[in-house]
Amino acid sequence: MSSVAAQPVPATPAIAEPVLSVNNIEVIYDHVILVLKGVSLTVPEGGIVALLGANGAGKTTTLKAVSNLLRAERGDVTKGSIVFRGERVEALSPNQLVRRGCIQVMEGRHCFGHLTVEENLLTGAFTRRDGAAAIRSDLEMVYSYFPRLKERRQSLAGYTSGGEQQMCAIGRAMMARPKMILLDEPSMGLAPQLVEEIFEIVRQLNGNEGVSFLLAEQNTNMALRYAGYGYILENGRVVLDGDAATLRENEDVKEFYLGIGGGERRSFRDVKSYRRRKRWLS
Amino acid sequence: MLYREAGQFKTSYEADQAVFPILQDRIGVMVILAVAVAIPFFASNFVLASIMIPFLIFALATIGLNVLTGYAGQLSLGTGAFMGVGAYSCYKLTTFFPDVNIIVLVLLSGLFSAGIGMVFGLPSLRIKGLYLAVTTLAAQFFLEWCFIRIPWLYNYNHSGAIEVPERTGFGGVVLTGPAATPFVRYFVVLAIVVAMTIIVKNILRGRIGRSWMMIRDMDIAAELIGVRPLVAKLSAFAVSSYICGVAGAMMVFFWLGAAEASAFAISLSFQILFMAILGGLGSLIGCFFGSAFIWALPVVLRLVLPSVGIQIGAETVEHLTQMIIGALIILFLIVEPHGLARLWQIAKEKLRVWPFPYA
Amino acid sequence: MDLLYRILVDPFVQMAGMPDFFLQVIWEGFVAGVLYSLIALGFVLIFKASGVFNFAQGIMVVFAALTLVGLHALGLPAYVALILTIAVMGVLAVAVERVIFRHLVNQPDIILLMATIGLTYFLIGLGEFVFGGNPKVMITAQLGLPTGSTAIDVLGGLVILQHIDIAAAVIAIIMVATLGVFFNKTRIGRALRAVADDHQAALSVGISLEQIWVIVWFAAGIVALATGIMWGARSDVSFALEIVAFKALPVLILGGFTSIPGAIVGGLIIGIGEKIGEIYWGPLVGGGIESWLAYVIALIFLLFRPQGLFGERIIERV
Amino acid sequence: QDTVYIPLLSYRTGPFAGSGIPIANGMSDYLNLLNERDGGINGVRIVVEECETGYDTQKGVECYESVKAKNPLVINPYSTGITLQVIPKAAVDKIPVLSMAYGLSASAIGEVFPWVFNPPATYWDGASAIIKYISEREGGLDKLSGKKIGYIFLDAGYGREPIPLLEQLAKDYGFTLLQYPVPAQEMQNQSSQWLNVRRDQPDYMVMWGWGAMNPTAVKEAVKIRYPMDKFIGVWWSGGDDDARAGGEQAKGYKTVNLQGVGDGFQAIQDIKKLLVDTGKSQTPASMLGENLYNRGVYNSVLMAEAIRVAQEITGKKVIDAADMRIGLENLEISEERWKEIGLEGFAPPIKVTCTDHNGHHPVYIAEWDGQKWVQVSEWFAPMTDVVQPLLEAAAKEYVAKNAPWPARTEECRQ
Amino acid sequence: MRAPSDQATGEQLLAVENISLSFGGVKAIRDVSFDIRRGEIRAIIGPNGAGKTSMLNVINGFYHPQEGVITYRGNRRSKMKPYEAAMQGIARTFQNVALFRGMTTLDNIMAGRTLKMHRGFFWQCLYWGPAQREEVEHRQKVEEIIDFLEIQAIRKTPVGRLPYGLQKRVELARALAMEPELLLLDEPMAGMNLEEKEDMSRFILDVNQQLGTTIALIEHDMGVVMDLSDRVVVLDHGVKIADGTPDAVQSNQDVIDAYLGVAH
Ligand SMILES: Nc1ncnc2c1ncn2[C@@H]1O[C@H](COP(=O)(O)OP(=O)(O)OP(=O)(O)O)[C@@H](O)[C@H]1O
Ligand SMILES: Nc1ncnc2c1ncn2[C@@H]1O[C@H](COP(=O)(O)OP(=O)(O)OP(=O)(O)O)[C@@H](O)[C@H]1O
Ligand SMILES: [Mg+2]
Ligand SMILES: [Mg+2]
Repeated sequence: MSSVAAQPVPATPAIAEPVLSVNNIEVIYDHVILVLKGVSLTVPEGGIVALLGANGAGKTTTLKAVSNLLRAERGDVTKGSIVFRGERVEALSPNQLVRRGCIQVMEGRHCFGHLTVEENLLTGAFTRRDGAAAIRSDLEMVYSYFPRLKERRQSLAGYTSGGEQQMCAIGRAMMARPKMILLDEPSMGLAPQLVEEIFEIVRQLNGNEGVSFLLAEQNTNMALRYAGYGYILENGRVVLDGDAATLRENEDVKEFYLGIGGGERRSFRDVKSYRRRKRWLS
Repeated sequence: MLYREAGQFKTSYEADQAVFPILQDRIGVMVILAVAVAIPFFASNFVLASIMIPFLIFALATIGLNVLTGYAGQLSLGTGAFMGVGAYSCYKLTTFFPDVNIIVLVLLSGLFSAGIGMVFGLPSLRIKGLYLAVTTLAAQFFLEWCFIRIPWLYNYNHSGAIEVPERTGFGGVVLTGPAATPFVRYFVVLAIVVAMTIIVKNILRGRIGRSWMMIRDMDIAAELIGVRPLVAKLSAFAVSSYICGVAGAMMVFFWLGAAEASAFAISLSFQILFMAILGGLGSLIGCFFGSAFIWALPVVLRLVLPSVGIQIGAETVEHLTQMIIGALIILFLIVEPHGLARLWQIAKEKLRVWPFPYA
Repeated sequence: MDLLYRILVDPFVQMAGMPDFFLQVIWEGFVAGVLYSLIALGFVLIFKASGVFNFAQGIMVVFAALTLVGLHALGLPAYVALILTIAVMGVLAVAVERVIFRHLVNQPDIILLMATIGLTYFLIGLGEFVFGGNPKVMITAQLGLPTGSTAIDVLGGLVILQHIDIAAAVIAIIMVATLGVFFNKTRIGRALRAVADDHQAALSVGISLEQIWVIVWFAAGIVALATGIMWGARSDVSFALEIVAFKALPVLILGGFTSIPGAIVGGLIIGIGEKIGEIYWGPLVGGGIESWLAYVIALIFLLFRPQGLFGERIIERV
Repeated sequence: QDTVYIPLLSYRTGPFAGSGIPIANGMSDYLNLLNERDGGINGVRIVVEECETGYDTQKGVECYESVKAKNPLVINPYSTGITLQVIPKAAVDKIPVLSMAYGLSASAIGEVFPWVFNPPATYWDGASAIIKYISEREGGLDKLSGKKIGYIFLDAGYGREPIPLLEQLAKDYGFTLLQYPVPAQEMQNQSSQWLNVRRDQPDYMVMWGWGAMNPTAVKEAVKIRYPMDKFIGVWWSGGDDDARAGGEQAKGYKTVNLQGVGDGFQAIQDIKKLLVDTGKSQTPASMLGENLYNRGVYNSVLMAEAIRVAQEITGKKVIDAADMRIGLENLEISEERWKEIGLEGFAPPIKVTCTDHNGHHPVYIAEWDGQKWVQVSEWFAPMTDVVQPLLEAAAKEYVAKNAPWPARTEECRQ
Repeated sequence: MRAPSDQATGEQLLAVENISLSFGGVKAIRDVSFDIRRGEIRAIIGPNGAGKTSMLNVINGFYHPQEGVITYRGNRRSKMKPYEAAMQGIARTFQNVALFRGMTTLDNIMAGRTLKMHRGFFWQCLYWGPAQREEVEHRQKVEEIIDFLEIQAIRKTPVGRLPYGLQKRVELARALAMEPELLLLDEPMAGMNLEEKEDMSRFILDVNQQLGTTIALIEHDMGVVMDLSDRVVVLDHGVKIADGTPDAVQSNQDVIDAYLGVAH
């Protein structure tokens, strides 16, 4: 497995002024289901931070807590604080947050099915006030990243294929020209070639425009290649964090998330019996 | 600490699939049934005749609608008319078979509305969601028109209404008609409602009920799994209309005593729909909650309001009642959007984890 | 045979035999259709913006008309009363968003429907409490709306056109045109459709549901006021008007729940269709078939286009 | 103090409130007047309590059940639907039902319906009176032949009830009856019906409407330029608001009427002085004397007089429902009595008997002059000879269909 | 582990010939033919929008191709209703999870057994007796599947509340409950991390080997595809561009250009 040698951005979250810091938050759904049990993390200005963890660990919940979409799911941040660019944001509405430059790409695509692909992209520019020309040129930019979208621009998003919808959702967020993007599983359902491209786009936006990313991702391999810093979430708690490089060297991470325990990549066929999951917390 | 399932192990799938697998729930249901049976011995005739009997009948109609809308996902605004079909067929049956026990006739009359329900259910194969409302609305208004325009249905009465004749059964007990006591009528209604609820519950937890819910949740996937949409939807229409028909017959025979076509107008359809939604779509216990909320609460409010406040006019009581009900509906939805049944469930979950606030 | 003749031939013979009357029937159907469209328009606005069927639209019509008449009865000049009524509808819009919808973001449609039912109960109670249940006369003349009628001599007979009906048609067309442009050509329009599709995703791209909802409820309030004035001028201003709102259902279903032009076209088809049906075929079964004819017409159209004439396609994909 | 309890099943809310409010006001005002002015009837105060039905049968039945427990003297359902429901119960619960000029026409037959009263006239009387009036205008019953009479009605039991009689008369006198049913939910949307009227050009229009149907019909008639003076409504289509909605052009619209209109009567003036001006009534001063308001007063007069008669016959001061029935069966209001109670010329003498619970009293035709109703005909009797056999047949039919209908056991006390 | 060459001799279970499918102007599939043999794991790969999901939809009757024939178990057909496909033993999972959200995990899986249950309406009303016996019988089968997929803990949880990965697993369980002959899996591992993918792979292999179920698999993780599948068909823009063993496909230049980007 060859890899594009990605130089991790040297991350020093303690020094750089964090663009986002989440302090010890607790999230409860439906008044009874406690999901996050004290999660803290910081995203430095211009950084890419990966949020890793198994299904149900609470990655999506964390992102939604930041973007304030939780309330729409009858979830509540009951403890802790969230600071975005020096401002407490728990009380803001999602739309105020978008205006301040923080946008989320939701898991599971969530395209507007009855709008065409192009209209979907344009809704991303809803909060922008910098004129039609600028929006037009950004639209072209998105199309240049995702030529497939250009081909399908006039079809209803509801009829496009899974991958096309995923591109549409990411493109839509880019249209907002955000300072920070919360990306929830961007690689899901995308062809391998595109996965690489998406991460390249992430890097470009990050490098050229200084956009920060908080990225929940199952494809640990990819995520740790592009991110500067990573947090591993389990059962609603951060169980491990560190520089991407350090994490990649961590034996447990290798074993469970990278699949290269014992130095060699395992074949999926050879995984004989179901292993008991080793956990940092039981 | 009272509501704990800890320590209650189920050793067979039969036990696990019981309607109330938890002991406390079984006790609760027994208590409710006992209270239901005991009520007539304490309550006044007014409470029986104007609160309990209509409450039970509406609950049954709501169950009927819930089968169609809550479980099979087919929106219906024609409940009132289907109830009407039950009532008018029961009326005709009593004229044709004056000697048959009225309860048998009430149960038979549901078959007619089941048949008519299926006819109006046919377009549901092609038309979905809110758009389906048009077929049921067509049913509603067309049937209502028939109730007025086909004098044969009301035996050519000049009043244009159907009137409940006196019928006795079980060794001379007066079951219907003005001479039937609320006491007797209540027990008949209670028995029918309980029996029908059990039957519906049985259907719902088996293959047929599951196929309805599959169609509701994701009709495409259901079809790919092997559910025939035609069979599933029409059976839902049939069962639902049957229950509504029986409820309609009971409404006239055990409660109102006489009815014009306007008794089955669209407002009745909406009333039942409100009960179903507010109680919680897709929940049987919710039907009872919804019926209690929309029927019984206003009655109680109308009684209570004048006695607490200063003397106010009857219409002001009505206005206040409406405003209170409206506000309560909104309040409940904000607290728990999925209806009273869900609120109940959350309360139970809270009890389960008590004294901790969450699990 | 005779029956077939009466169904298939006779009505057309009648139409041809009295062309002036036929024209009048069409006109009446047109007017009724325009009025249906006005009601349906209010529903469409809110449906477009939240995917919710606003059960309270009917009572909003009554409420708006009553406020207008009530304020005028207090001695205010008609136009001042009109402006104040618009303000009241604005307040209602804000209140509805603040008190109800803000708390119900991302809930299933049926829940939002139920909330509007709650609102209906509340407004009926409040309206009757404040204004009383007795019917009132619409202040048609004071508002400068035309009264009286013109008889046109065509096709060997008279066709009577009510001035108020002409005014209603003009107002409805202006309203549909403005709203159509506003909602289709501005970015708000796109946002609306986005909201109707997926609340949460709309939130995630920064669309402010609060703002959108206030706008559409306000617009629906104004449409309700216009509807109230026109229907009030036709009969009277009373809570019975609420029943008329049901007529919007077949119109909406036929036109498609999300389409402003659909509301107009649907209204006209239903209006004209049911008049022709009632006048020429109704007598065969003793008349009064108008009550269900509209639904049957809508049903027939739906069998061919399950999403209504202009409705958005129902997306079926796995 | 001694009291008797009279519930009023009123409706000041809902689609029929327009007709319901003036009636409710009239009914309660007159009873309260008796309390205020005379200290009740022979010293017995009347406790008046309204129960809001919204013209809805479900609520109506609920109201009935709730007032039943408080020993009411009599039930006034004020809705045909509710009346039909309480009729069978009346005999069982032993509470008389007073459905004044509405409800089940056949309940005029006292032998069959000992507990139900519907004075002063039945719908069939009304319909026959209208036909009689038309024939007089045309110059005799024989002139009706070949005429077209349109009948526009609320498509419900209420509106359909007169049809058999009208059909019978059409057959007898050779006129054509054209029917225009208005479905309840189309009450405010009658353009098709009136288009049909325009096409058929009936010589006269007769209306059986209620609530919001009335003003709409009047407006539509104006719209198609139907000659208003040939448009005649039943007494329930004669609300002041109903006609007023038609504006100037509604002038000439007629209604068959049961009682006098206007606030010129002494009793009405008393109400104004003692109740309205002192704020003890909900009635706005402008509504006093309106047709439906006076109808409500009439309704209460019937009850009050029946109480008085019952007190006389039974010798009790505080009577009960059974006594009230006796009172109603012996109800008689002579010309002098009308005068005594301050309602001279309000209505013709009234007499109800054990066999005839209605009386088929005379009626008159009132015409809207743009502001108010004015009497345009003498009081005249309906065609009782046609109506009576029909009523008897209907009552017989009712008994047959509702077998086992209890035979009358109540003796006829005088 | 069986050698791929064994598979080549397997009997043909399903063959699609010259299938073309278009939606208005969009040509989703153009003239594609391939076959699936009994007992094999057949992967379908291709870039986004290539027409993979549409192909599965054609196979189980949800889409009706404008052209082409499908032969299943030796019977040729062009058009059929989805439930007929289900009756003939074709089950599938969906790319966008299509669970019955209002039902519990257990009910969802029991739903898969709908076709295998036969008690009539009357017995269902009564429940006690035959209907209950049938229900318990099938419950046992379902429990086996639940054990197999290790989802015991969420048996009674409404599926709407489950995290994505578990939903996918429940979906697989539901498809397995149908005891299909041919199992169509549409991106069963999307949104899973490595560990979970390993588990899922294991399940798929077990189903294939222990139950002998034939599997058609769409997946974007090339590691999974290469390791699990016996043969791979590659679609691009609705056209078949390659068909063969994983290794052959992986080194095919067209495939690399269109799909893989860089050689993996
Ligand atoms: N709306 C909700 N109501 C109740 N519980 C919820 C809700 N949404 C999520 N949960 C629960 O919260 C926990 C965390 O879910 P979350 O979606 O954040 O996980 P995740 O890490 O994003 O998983 P995945 O990788 O599968 O996307 C899960 O156990 C889930 O069951
Ligand atoms: N019902 C439909 N109406 C219109 N276009 C459709 C429909 N179904 C699929 N398409 C189009 O057909 C093409 C193939 O779609 P399909 O879902 O089969 O792709 P896919 O190969 O599964 O892609 P992915 O890997 O992204 O899921 C896409 O461009 C899609 O937009
Ligand atoms: Mg997630
Ligand atoms: Mg796909």
